[in-house]
Amino acid sequence: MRRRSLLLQVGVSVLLLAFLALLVNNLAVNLLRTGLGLDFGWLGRPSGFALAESALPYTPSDNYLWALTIGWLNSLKVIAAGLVLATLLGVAAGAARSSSNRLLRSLAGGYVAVIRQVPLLLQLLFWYFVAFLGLPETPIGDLIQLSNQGISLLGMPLSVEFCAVLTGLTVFTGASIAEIVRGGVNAVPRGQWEAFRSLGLSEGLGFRRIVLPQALPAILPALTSQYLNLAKNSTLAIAVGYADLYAVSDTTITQTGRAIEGFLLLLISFLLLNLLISGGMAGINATVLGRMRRSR
Amino acid sequence: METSAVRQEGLRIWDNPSRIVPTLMFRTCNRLLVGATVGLAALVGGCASMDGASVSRLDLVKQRGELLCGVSGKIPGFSFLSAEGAYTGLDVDICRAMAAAFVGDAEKVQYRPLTAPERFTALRSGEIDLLSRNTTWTLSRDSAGGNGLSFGPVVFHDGQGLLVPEAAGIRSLKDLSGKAICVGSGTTTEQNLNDTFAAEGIPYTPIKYQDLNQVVGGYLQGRCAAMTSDRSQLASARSGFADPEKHVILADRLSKEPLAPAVVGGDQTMADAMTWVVLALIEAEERGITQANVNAMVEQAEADASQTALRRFLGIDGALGSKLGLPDDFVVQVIRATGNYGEIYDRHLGPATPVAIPRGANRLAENGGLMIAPPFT
Amino acid sequence: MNRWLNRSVTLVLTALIGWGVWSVLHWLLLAADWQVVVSNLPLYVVGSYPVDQRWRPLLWMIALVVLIGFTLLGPRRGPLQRWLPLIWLAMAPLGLWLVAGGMMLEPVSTRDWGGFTLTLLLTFGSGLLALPIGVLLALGRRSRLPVLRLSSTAYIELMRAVPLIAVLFFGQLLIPLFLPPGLEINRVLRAVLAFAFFAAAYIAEDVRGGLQAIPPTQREAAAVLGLSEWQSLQLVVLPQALRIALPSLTNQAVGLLQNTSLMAILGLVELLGISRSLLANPVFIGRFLEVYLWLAAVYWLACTAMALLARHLELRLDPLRSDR
Amino acid sequence: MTVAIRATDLVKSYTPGSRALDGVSLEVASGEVLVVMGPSGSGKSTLIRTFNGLEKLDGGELDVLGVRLDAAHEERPVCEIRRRVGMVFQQFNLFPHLSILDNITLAPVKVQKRPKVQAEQRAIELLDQMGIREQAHKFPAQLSGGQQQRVAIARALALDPEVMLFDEPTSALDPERVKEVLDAMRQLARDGMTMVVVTHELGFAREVADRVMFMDQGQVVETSDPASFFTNAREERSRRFLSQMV
Repeated sequence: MRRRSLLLQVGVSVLLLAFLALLVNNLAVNLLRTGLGLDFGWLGRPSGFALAESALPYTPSDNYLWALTIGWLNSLKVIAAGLVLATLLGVAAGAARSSSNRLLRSLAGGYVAVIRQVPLLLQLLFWYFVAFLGLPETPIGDLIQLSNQGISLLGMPLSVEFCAVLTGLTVFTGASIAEIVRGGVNAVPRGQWEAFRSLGLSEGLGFRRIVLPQALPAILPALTSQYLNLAKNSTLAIAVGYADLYAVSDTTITQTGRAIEGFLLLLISFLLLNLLISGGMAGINATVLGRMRRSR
Repeated sequence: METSAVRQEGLRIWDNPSRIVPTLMFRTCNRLLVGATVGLAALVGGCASMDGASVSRLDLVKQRGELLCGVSGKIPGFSFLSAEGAYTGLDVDICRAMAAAFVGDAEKVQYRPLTAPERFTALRSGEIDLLSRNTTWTLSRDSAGGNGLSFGPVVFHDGQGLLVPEAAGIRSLKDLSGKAICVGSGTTTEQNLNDTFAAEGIPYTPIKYQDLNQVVGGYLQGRCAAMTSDRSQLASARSGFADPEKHVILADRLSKEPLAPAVVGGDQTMADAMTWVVLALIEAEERGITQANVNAMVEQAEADASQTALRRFLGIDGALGSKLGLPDDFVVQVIRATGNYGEIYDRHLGPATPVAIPRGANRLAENGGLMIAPPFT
Repeated sequence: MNRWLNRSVTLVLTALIGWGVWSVLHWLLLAADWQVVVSNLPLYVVGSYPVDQRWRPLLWMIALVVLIGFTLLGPRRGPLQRWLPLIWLAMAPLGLWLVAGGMMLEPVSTRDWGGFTLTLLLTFGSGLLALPIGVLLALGRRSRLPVLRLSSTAYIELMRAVPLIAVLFFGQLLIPLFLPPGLEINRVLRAVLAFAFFAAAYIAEDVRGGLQAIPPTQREAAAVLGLSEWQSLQLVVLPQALRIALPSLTNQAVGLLQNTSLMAILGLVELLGISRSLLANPVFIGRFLEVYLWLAAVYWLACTAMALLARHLELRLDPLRSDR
Repeated sequence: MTVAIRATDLVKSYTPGSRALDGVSLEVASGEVLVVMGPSGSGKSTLIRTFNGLEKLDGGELDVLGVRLDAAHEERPVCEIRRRVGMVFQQFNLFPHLSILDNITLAPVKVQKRPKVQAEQRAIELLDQMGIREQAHKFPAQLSGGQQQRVAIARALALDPEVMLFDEPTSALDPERVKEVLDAMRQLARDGMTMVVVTHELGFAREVADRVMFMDQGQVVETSDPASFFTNAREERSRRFLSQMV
């Protein structure tokens, strides 16, 4: 039996390796045919394209590597903001679904039911072309100014593209988070609600201090995968003209014709992003669980 | 040796089940061959050197009996999906002319709607045989060290312009300083915009979209102070606005945009065939050969041995087609299918169409334009 | 005091909802122009499918609607109910045959496929392909053999780290570079493959969750009855694991349907793609809201129908809500 | 008298240094009922699980119905043994997704390749014998624990085993359900089935067992007939165990 499993493993490895070798060989043949080998030298050449927004100084005479870095930072910006806002919205909507106010409850239910059944890409297009580009010029006080040229919050200017992607990701992911929160909250025994009510705590306070902490261990792992989804979904920004990592990679690949190299860089960047998020969440998870254990 | 035999026979899976049945045995053998060959190649590893260049894409097209043509599908007048669900336009007719010459039937074309960013990769990867998609002929795209394509003759001379709302009071580039400009990403348009504004030292914000449709959407929704594209496309887009007269194209010309079809580089046979099909369209217009009179012209030339140049052009003498790897009468096939260049232009961009772009630089050289064909001898 | 808070929340929400309903009505009645939807209805449904053959995808879709209605609203028991799963499975090849042609029907090339038909075909095709691959990957990840386990795990984790659009980009533009010269895989098929290989990684994790929920004693019980390892997997473990995984598999299926819209970015004219083409038509310029609302309604209906069907299946597989 | 099971010096250890089975030797004659008793963790469950290969041996030698098993055994003899030895678990381990009838016919149809109709006929007979014929088309979750355990016995009997192993068959049952299962086992013993039963039911052991074996810490402490074991156990450990049980 041991011999058979060994044989099987050798067979599988040989097949896998042969398959990979076949692919790589085909790639080599095809690249040779078009006269191009793998090469990353172009990364140092000036990109020649401008970007609408960049967190760090960037001009078209900067090289491709820097352009990609700016794209990565833009992605990071919208992901980070999206994580925070989607969490807030999701927890609020999840809490609203267990609220005692029927109207609030059904409103939250409707939000989840509609948003989760419509493709994100369509929602992004809606937010951008209909909602944000349809904004009339409306200064609300000195601190907030809305227009379809951009939005200024407390003196901080935000492009409408950024706002559309952020809104789309927040609303879409928020609905999923609301479901997770509701599931976690439902797992907390009803007796806990009765207990804090009998102590005279208000609904909101009881939810925040009693129910949510107990629901967290069930919520956190699912939340991590939603965060990763949000990061992956941010690549749809290309559809509304936001210069994220995927959009910049796409432009780079077209201009240089370096599809394989560009794709590899994209993969590596995303693996990095994933590690960042899962690592962060693992940290939070450990802290939360640790605190729970200590308090017990 | 086996490998080249295999490569000529393009195996197409699932596309057309009815074609699979009769050739099933042949295909199975071939598949085995492919399997054996690539298996061997895999064993040899990266050392395998294959002379892929020896087989032209043209042979593959002929064998397949169908041309895979990349178009935009979203530009009225050039390639556009009509309400009947068929592609029409100048770029589409170029594909049809090619198919008429290559496989003898202008309808044997598979159109692949491509976005600007994906078009070269599609060509390079073999996803399409020929690109006929408002593509500007540039050095880096044409060269082996760049995108590695081969361009054919120009089918439309264009230039990049800027469309602005008249009411905005923008009269020159300087007025656009610091403003947002809507532009399609991955296009030369984007680079020209950058080159021009950088040279003039005018700051601006590019708002990049994937296709012209969204550029127009963004512009009309007021996201940008101006939109930029080839002037033909600006005119074509403006023709659809509710109030075309309220938008003006600035006099500044950001670039020259010679639009031309392209094939993958390093394939002389394919490139030559493409080049001379386009030239035949122009030559036919010079000679006054049209879709309506081409049959009569052939009869007339066959009867009159003194019409030597015409007889060569129509493939009665000289076997010019064979030199390109095409049928000798390819010109006749092409004109029957699409008419000459002037006819194609009028059909899609002429005064009777909604787009209505004056012919300008696209007139024949003898009428003061830039269109001219070298001799068919 | 709590009641006051409750009442004021209700009041504010009522005002908000009233305002929302009023402005929507206002727009619907006065500003909306549904010409862009009405006059292009066939294009949304079948894309650029040949006009004289349009009855084929339409027939398929009508059959689907009838089947959905029958499944959800039909009698609970009866001779037809027993065949329902088989009829459902047969819908995919039936659709492929009707749309692609061949065998007595005139063949229609994939370039002419489009609209909602293409959306459904992409969903069906990749879903059916992804499920077995996903199950195999899940089994591989739980295998005792290190090679199988490690390669499955590596595949699953890599796929799950990558955005779908990148996988689709790979499928559309890079796969040809990895094929032997001369071998071409059709574009729609490449999209189906890309979706299937992507979804398989997620399905594998859901199935693995189901497998983990089966107590090892079930395998023991099967073993002492003399069932081979394969039989025990096939007859005892997998049926239970898949039933447990069904709710999450439903989410994957709904996600798959929604994600087919990404092909619009990569140039296939499925439902969203065809709409973007239509919006480029000068006649309909700027009619974003009408088109997007219409699409949202279609996607919502399709996804909801799918979720309902899955819920129905769940109840049928579990008529007693029995549990260990 | 033929020997159904002969064990010689069985050794099994899960963690290095501690032995779940520490040199166990025994013989079970054909048609005999052997009851194995002992405190929890004494190795009695492990012992009978080695009899059909659910636990692999680390040492010693087993002969089950003429088939040899030892530490280096291959897959094939285990299959042979499992086909001829039935087993009933503490937690019933019915298949929740199959009806009672399907639970019983699964192995006869899939393993022994019997015709479905014949297997169902036999299943109904067995259910009848267990007194739960009317439950045939229900699902396990709809049955009480006692009923489920009787289904499990019927499921094992459907393969016509020569030996039946019972691993604490009544420990998971409500007290009022224990009797119905024990009655079924009693009937089985009366019919001459070779049985090895791990149980804490003293009454059952006293009444049905031919011999009682007492185990502690992976070793056989003593084996004797039930009458002398319960009234006059030889070993101090057995006596202490019995005094705690009563």
